[in-house]
Amino acid sequence: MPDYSEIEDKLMSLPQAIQRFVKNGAQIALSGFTITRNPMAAIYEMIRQGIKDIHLVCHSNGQGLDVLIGAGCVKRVEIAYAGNGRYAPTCFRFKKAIQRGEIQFEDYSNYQMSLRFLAGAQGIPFIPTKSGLGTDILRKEGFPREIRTERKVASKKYEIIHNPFNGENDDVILLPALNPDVMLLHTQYVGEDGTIRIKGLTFADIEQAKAADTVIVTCEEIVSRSFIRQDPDQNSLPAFFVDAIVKIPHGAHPTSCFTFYDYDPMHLNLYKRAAQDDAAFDEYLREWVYGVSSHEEYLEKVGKETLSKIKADKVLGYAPGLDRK
Amino acid sequence: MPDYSEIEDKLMSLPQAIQRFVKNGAQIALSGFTITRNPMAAIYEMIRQGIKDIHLVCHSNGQGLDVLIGAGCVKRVEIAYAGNGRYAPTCFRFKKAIQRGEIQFEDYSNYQMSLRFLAGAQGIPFIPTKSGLGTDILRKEGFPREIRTERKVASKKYEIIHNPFNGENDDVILLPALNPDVMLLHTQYVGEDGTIRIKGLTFADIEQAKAADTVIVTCEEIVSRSFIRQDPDQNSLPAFFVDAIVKIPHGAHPTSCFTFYDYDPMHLNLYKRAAQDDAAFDEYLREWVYGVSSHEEYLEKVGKETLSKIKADKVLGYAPGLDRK
Amino acid sequence: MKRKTEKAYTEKEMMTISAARFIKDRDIVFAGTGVSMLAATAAKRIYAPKAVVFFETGGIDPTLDEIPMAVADPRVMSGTCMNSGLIDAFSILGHRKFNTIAFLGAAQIDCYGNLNTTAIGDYHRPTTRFSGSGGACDVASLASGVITFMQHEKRRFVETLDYLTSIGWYQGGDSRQELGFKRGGPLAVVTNLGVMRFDDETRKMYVSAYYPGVIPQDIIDNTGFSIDVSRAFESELPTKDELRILRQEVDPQRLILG
Amino acid sequence: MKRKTEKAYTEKEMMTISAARFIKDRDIVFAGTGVSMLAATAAKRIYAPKAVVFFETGGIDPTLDEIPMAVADPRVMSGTCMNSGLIDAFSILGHRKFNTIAFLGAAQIDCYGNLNTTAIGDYHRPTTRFSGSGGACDVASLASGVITFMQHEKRRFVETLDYLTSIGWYQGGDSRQELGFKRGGPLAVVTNLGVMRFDDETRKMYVSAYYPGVIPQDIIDNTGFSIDVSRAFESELPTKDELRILRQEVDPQRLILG
Repeated sequence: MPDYSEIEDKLMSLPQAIQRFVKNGAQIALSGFTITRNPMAAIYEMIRQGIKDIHLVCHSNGQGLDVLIGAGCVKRVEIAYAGNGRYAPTCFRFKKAIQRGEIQFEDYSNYQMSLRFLAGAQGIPFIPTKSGLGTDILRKEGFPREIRTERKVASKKYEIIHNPFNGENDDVILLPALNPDVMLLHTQYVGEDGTIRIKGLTFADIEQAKAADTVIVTCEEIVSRSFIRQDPDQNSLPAFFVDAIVKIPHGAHPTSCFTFYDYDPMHLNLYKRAAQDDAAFDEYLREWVYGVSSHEEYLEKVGKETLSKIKADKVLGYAPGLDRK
Repeated sequence: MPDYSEIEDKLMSLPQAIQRFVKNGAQIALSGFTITRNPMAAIYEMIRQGIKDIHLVCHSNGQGLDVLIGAGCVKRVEIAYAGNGRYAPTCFRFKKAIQRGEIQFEDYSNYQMSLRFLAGAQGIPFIPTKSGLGTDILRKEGFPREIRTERKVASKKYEIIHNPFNGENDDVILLPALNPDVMLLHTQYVGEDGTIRIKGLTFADIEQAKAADTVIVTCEEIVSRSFIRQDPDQNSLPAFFVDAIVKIPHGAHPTSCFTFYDYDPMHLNLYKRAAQDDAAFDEYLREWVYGVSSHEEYLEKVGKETLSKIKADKVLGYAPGLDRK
Repeated sequence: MKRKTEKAYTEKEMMTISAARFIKDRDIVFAGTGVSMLAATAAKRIYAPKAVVFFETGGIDPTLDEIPMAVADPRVMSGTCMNSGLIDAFSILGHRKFNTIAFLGAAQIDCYGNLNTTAIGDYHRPTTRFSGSGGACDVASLASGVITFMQHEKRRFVETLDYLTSIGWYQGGDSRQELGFKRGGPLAVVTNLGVMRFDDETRKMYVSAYYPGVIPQDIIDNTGFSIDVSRAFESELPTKDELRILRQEVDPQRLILG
Repeated sequence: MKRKTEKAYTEKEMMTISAARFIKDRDIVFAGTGVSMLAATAAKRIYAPKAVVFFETGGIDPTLDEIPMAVADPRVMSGTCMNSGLIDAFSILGHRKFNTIAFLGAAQIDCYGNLNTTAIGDYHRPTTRFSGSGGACDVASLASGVITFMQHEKRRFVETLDYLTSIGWYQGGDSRQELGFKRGGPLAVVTNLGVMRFDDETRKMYVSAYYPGVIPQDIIDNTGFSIDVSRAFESELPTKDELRILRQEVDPQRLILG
């Protein structure tokens, strides 16, 4: 008999969580990487609720980022990589939006963005690195100067100083910390006590969650207190970092969720075709996002057959032999 | 049937490991914290081999630090805390050595030292923090100026700069990265493939190991490749960070090793009495360090009865009901 | 000096309970060893069930069925929601999202709650060397509030610290904020005589409460700087419940209560 | 243009094997998706059993029983020695202890091996926008050596990059070190025509090898800057073993080999 008394104030429906915590113009970080553990259910719900002017901060988001941009929810993005691996070397709606001048963008690298989240998580104002010296990532600024005074936008893209601990001329880049308004995290397990456990690669999810003002967690399963506490070494975040907990099985579809399900190649290819054409993409949104009232309804459209095809082998963590062409 | 072929070049005896990798004057970091997971077997072996002029870099080492200082192996120490909790509010040999002016010392805080190891691990030259502003940790320098040019000694204790991303006057401390010559790590498990798994709190062990030039690992058990790889999320370090692997059961005694054994209150109290008197301490060293040729012989002196008293409950991780007064 | 009267509780019990009474639900409590660990545990079991106790070593919300003898004690890793390390622990301590209350102890304290846990005498050649900051300097810099345990003696409550290890209200007034700290500062000092707090304007220490059997003059006599007693009142006695839980649940072996 | 002759192997197979031949035992190999993943896996199975393949996402030494389609593919987390995250992965990439060899791809490359994976045309309003750096800028800055895969075309081998995403030998000579990098730089560029390397002094690209069926002039004709072919020789054919392992063990489904 599950006991949710410890998290009763955090357990809520996805519409409630988005309504309560995600405002227009919010700076948002997304869990996962390209085709894995994107918080897709939460993203679809944000689109349905018509959240506008989002400021995305990403290292390498793929599917989630592209749908949000395509749906017109995004005003600006700080990003290292927008792609879906073999399913989209460059995310299609992202590509179009930038080529058409529809969004403001700022390029960083994956390490740079990860370090900026780490700085935000540790509460330090900036963090040094040498990665990027000599590149156009430093020479070319994406954001217009005039927005540098707006909230959540760093006053400078970076600063270069001499390493004060080294006599010789030794340049170091200082990168500004990131503290997003909201982080959307999809994970495998949440305990009855609110403890978060991420299985497989954590990417920069933990740094992002600690850096954020608000953390909304969607999960595959809510497990017993005794299960989650039986090996605390495996856990990723204590409950007090989390503001909302929503149970959404297959909440990352069509991206993968290690040990639960693989990415859905059929859907990613379907998306690939749709995303390259404006009308087809609008149709995609109408059918898969606006056309359904909930993720449960979305999954019914995906279909039991597909879900069983992508079901992961618990040991391997993926669906062996899945046709991924 | 164990297969050590993957780690044959790293598997060695403790005397071999210390001989090959620990030189006089080396800068050394120790695993663990106060009365837990100190690499005691390795420390005793360093004392037996007469390693001199060690430059210790610690956050909060206790037992290991104190024995090394007492044995006269340490020339200088950068440290946040020298104590054994209730068994020694301040480590006794450390206290005497400083009051007698026998060692060079530099005070930092635990967070500052941890951040310095993190910077070393990430290969960044320094790391910012606000922790310590206004304190004598900044105002008073322990190390004499003339040693600031020596290898592995930072050119400055710290530097203060204005946060370049903030218009208003906003001071930030920059701390120099640490890259010890050697890190001595005692852990519970090493896999046949050389993968390291630390159970329980990791303190700053992982940052220290990544920051170091050489990592010597002593472990309670060498486990099968399939065991260690069956849940990679739990592992702490890949094999390529490790230079020497030595299997030494009870290698942390008299400090604790989570899920294997508790700290040994009888021995810690015995040490406490000895450490407060020079002659008694010399006698302690003669009996427990010089008087034995190996850790196995040391453990025979400790005795089966004591070892069974401190044997940890696998679930709780410690020895319940142990008389710890 | 304070009158010896037969009491139904010990000094340590009174100190523990006085400190525990400061903890509110949902506080994130940073505990050290000794009395501070008792106070944190007692608070959670008596007044603040939703408070979370954590340690600088990275142990978060352990069951504490047995009292740890150090912050690295395996008991700090047992039954936790998470075992991490120092970098994680300090990211929690200073996190703007949380009200983090920390317990500290010290060898010396001044009238602004600045602490010395490093050395007595000359720093380079001290007459007495202590353990050093540990996490205390970080706690004092980053936590939302600090409660310090002290033995109330003139030599410990001093005009000028021999070494300032951990920042309090610095030089009083706004001087702490001017250093660059957006929050934090000492909340209270709990001693064997009573509870001291700090003036909202001057940030100077004053006597807030004296224990039953203590009179304000006892505190003045044992404080090395002038201290205001005009706002002092007598502390409430420990209740039966407070004592029962402290004795039966928190430290049944009396490892720290003695 | 290169003569079409019936070959016992495909262009992709030749590129994969040419790149894999650069990997030595104990190298720590940073792999991306596509051909680079094949090359890393092939190298480990053919020439360098003690090399370790890892990914910027934090997956270290996965079994790769199936080819990942992205560096975040669950196959990158399967059977690893450790699953961590980006911060960890990049601490390995740049670690002075290791010889880290990285495979990259790009839209444009210049004669010093600098790469563009960001945009063609004006950066703010590009005619073609690509994915961006991802970890490429970091790899190019921090790894011990970089091997880049390119389709050999004039529009990709250019005098001047539209955007410098990832640093190579910068402006040649010592200019890379003068920027502040103590190590690293491009080792080779593997294309569908041959293998280019960089002069030890000038750091300018030259043709090191051309594939059987290709002549040096083919490479000159398809390179947008002047390139030295005086040191070029014909590549060794892929051996039966190389092809067998690549086809039967590395990518039996031919997901990337096609």
